[in-house]
Formats: sequence, C-alpha cells, structure tokens
Amino acid sequence: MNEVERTLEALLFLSADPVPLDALAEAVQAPLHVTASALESLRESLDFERRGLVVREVAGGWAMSSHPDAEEAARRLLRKPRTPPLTPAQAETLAIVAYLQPVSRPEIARIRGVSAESAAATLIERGLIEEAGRSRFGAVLYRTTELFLRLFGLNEVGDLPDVAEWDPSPEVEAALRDRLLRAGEARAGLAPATDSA
Amino acid sequence: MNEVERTLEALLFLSADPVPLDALAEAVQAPLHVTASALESLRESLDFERRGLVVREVAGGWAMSSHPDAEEAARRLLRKPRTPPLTPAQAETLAIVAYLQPVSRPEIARIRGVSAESAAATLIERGLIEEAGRSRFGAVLYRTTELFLRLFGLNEVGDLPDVAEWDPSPEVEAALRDRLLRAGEARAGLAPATDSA
Amino acid sequence: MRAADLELDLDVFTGPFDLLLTLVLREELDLLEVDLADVVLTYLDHLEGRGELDLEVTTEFLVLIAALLELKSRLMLPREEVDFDLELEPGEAAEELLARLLEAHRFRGAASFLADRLADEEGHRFRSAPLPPWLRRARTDEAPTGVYAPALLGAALGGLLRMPAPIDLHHVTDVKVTVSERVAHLRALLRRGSFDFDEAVARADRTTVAVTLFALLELYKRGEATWTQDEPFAAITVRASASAASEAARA
Repeated sequence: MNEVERTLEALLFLSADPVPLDALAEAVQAPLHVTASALESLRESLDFERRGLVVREVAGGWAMSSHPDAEEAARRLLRKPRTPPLTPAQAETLAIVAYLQPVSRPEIARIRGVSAESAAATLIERGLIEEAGRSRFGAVLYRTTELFLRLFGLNEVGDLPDVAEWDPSPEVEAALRDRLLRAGEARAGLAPATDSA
Repeated sequence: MNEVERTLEALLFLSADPVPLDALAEAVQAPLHVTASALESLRESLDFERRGLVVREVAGGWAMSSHPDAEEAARRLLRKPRTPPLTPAQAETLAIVAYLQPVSRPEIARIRGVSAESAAATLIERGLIEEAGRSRFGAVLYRTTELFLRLFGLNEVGDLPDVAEWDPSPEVEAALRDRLLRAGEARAGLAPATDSA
Repeated sequence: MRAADLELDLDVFTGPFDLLLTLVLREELDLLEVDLADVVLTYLDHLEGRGELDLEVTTEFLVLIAALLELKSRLMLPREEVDFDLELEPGEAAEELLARLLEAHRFRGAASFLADRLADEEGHRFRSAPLPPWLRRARTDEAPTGVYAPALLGAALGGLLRMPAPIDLHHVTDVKVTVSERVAHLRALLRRGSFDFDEAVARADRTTVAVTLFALLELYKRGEATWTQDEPFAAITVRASASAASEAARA
C-alpha cells in the first residue's frame, strides 16, 4: 500500500462523517486526481483482501465503515448495556439519586462535597439515571431508570436495601437527606465536624 | 484475511474503547486462543502491508488507532491542534497520581509543595484521572483512568518504569545530605546560644 | 516566567533565584547573610512590572521563599534548647528538607517522562465516532438482570453519612500567655519610665518572649511606648513615649 493510500485510510478511519475529496487531497498534499485514484485503489484493495472495513463514496464525500458481514458480531459485542464496575464517584452519585430521587445536581454535589458532573454524565450515558424535570429553582432533577432496576435486579425503588445496615451512626435521628447534607458540608469543611445532632 | 480476522477488524473499528479479549471472543464466537491468534495476525498484517491503521493491546484490551505516520495529514484534515501538551504542574500531578494511586489531593500538594487544585481539576476534565473513593479522613482519592493508559500507550499501570529511575544517584544524594546537615550544624553553633534572654 | 528565573541583585548575591537556592543548599552562600526581605521586594517589583498575577508562579515563589525563611529561622535558633520540643532540630529540619527535595526530584523526573511519552504517543489517534444508529441504544429487555449488587449503593450511602473525624489539634500547645497579660506586665514596668526588654522576659519561655514582643508592638501602635537598641544583639531599652509620658504627667 503506498503512502497516499495508507494516509487516506488513516484519515477516513478518524473521520466520523464523510470527507469531501478536496479536503482529503489537501490533507495528503496530493493533486485531486492522484487522491481520487488512491481512494479508488484503497476501496478495491479492502474489498479484494476481504477485510473487515469498507470505503465508499457517499453523499458529501468518502467514508469508512465496518463490513455488513460483521453486523451480527457487532450486535453481540455492542448492543448490550456496558456494565463495567461502577467507580466510587459513580456509585456515590447513583446511590444519592436512588435513595433521594428526585434529586438535583447541586444537592448531589453538596452531599458529596465535590462536583458530580462527570459521574452523572456517565450514568446518564449508560442509561442508569435520567432527567426528571426541574426543581422550583430551575436545577435539573434526576431519577433512576427502568434499566437501573433491571441491572440491580430490583422490582421497584422501594426494594432498595435499608441503609441502616451501613449506617455509621444509627443513633442519630433525622431524615436521611438532612443527615447526608450535614455530613457533606462537614467534609467540605463548611461546618464544624462535631456531631451536633 | 480469514473470517475471524475481518470480523475482529470491523469490531475494533466500531469500538470507541479498548475491548478485552474475552468480549471479542464471545462476539466472534470463537475460542479464546483462536481469537488471540487472529488478533495477533491482524496486528501483523496491518503492519506488514504498511496500512494506515494500527492494532495494539492497550488499557487491558485491544484497540485500533491511526498510524503515527498519518499524524501530519490528520492534523491538517481535522484542524484540531494537537491535544495540548501537559503543563509542568499537570505532568507532576499526573505522575504522582500514576505512581501512588490512590492518592489524596493534600498528599499531592505535600509532595509538590504547591496546591494541586487546578492541575487536578484539568486532569479530571481531560479524563486522565478520576476519583477513587475517599481516604479515612474523607478526602477524595484519585487514580488514573483507562483513557490515561490509552493515551500513553500502556496496557496497565504496572508498565510504567520504576519511579526510582529518577532518583538522584546515591553519591549526589549523600553529598546533598551531608551539606545540608553540616550547614544546619554550623549555623546552630554560630548562633548566639545564650539562654539568659 | 518561573519563580526560579527571578533575577536578583542582593548585597551578597547577583543572579537568578534558583542559583541562589542551589548555592544556599550547597553551603556556598551563607543563608544568614542573605537578606530575604530583598528577595521578596524584588519579586514584588517584578509583579508590579508585569501588571498581572500568575497564581502558579506566585505560589511557587511563596513555597520557595517560605522554605528559605523556615531554614533560616532554624539556623538562627540556639541548638541547646531542649524545652522547645515543638520544633525540629536544625539537623532534622535539613533531613526533612532533603527528603522533600528527593521526593520532588523523583516525581519531576516521572513527570517529564510522562510528558514525553504523551507527545510520542500522540500519533496514535483513536476514532471518536458515535456508534451506527442500529447499535446505539441497548434495549432494557435485552439487558442482563442483577449485574450490580444493591448493597453497593447502600454501602456508598453509608460512606456519605459518615461524619469526618474532627481535626486533631492535640499537637498544638495551649496558649498559656496572652497578649493582654503581657501588655499589662509591660505597662507596669513602664511606670518606672524605662526598662530593659531582657528584664521584661527574664526566665520566660520562648512563647512568652514572642507574645511579649507582640505586646510591645501593640503598645508602640497605641503610642504608649518606644524603644532603642544601639546595635544588633545589644540591650533593648523600652521607654514610655513622649506623648504618653506627658499625659501621665498631666494625670
């Protein structure tokens, strides 16, 4: 495979959308006709060698995609929820949403003592939590999803385990939400860390 | 190229993240050892045919990327500047997290002698480090991410060179210690040692 | 500009700040002779000249200058002091400084390795394209059930309910002497018109000496006292200031 072809292969691999011929020619610094014939021979060689990738000219330019023959395997690999172990930040964020839902993002951040932005984004992306309207102050509220229940093997949110089992100071009498907020503020150094309740 | 290899090529093309061997084997419905050797021969054929793509084992899985030779053209096409290089503060913070993980922010600040707050925030934003639970004092701990491994071409954190590699030589260290101690003692001897005040 | 590059022009040294640090650590320059206030003034001039504040560099400067001040103050302390066990001996201080220098050295090396490695690896670009539509959304009914244990959530919440331990202050000594006590003590002595500062702190411990000094400064601020000292380390004579004295006379 010559220099222009391999560079074009790399460029098409990196581009999410079809790339116009002239943009490719400019990037590989070759004349248009050289670029066009290199693309053609790249397309043929992928086909001839029965590779897993396909290069095609579509509306708007050239694009690379996976070969249709690999569709079944791709479905097996990708079309199931990704369930890597939850990071501590994700577990904390998800626990707050699960037990206090609906709960706003600022409230989650107050309880955790650090921002929950990226953890919440990942949980949304994986379909474990979703937006549930806005609080009266305009903050986005979150709740857990059907997928959450399924992945945790629960019938309903009420089946979540009783926190008492993990409660470090069960003698304290106050609503879960208040106690979480108080501990969060103490961690953030906003309040004296004494057990005032 | 055989059926398993071309399917694997298609799967790696589709996957944004490195895919563990067992997930690939399950998707192509082939035994682990068949999958492993197909990946190996895919890797070799891409290399041998001087193609624009590279298949490697990084971050605990297999991943496809563009060939570094195409970097210049990629930069022209994508008009994306290089990923910004690490500032010295970010590099130091990242090094401390990479070697001592999980490590808390106060600990990082102690080693660097300066606050690590903004460097850590940038590294989190760039996805290179993430939270890893809390210390017993409630401080957030950090660790490196899979993206870190991927961007640095490492299969696991254990692949990093021994940090002792950058220790000053024992002679330099001994000389430094000796001078520091003598400086301290000499000064102490010279200082007015009266206790009448 | 890094703080280390700050150009200095002092009585005993001319050159960049980091060279000063090196020379001090190698004992080729006597830290006791270095006027650290001049270093700070040079830096302030530099900041003024720039007109903007680079927090990273300023922090670096503060750390360096604080380390030097700490070292210098330790060097000035009499070594025989035994009743003052809060602080490290100069030797221990140097050991601690050395340990920090070595650790920082190690991680600076690792940092430059990582920065180079990132630059080398940059040519390997990964694809960041969304999945084709037919693969994009997993259906809930295809999801495996019970992948995660609900206990994970309970445990996470339990961790968040834990109050952090109160900060341990037992290593901080109790303040046994207050500025107002020492102010009263000095005022009593001032009634004689003047006194020697050594007299005011005779047999006092170091903390009391320091607090007495604060009290003296307070009296100066209020215009009640002033002092003279003929040469460094000579006796300090404290006397009621003129205005205070005249007021006392009127009273």
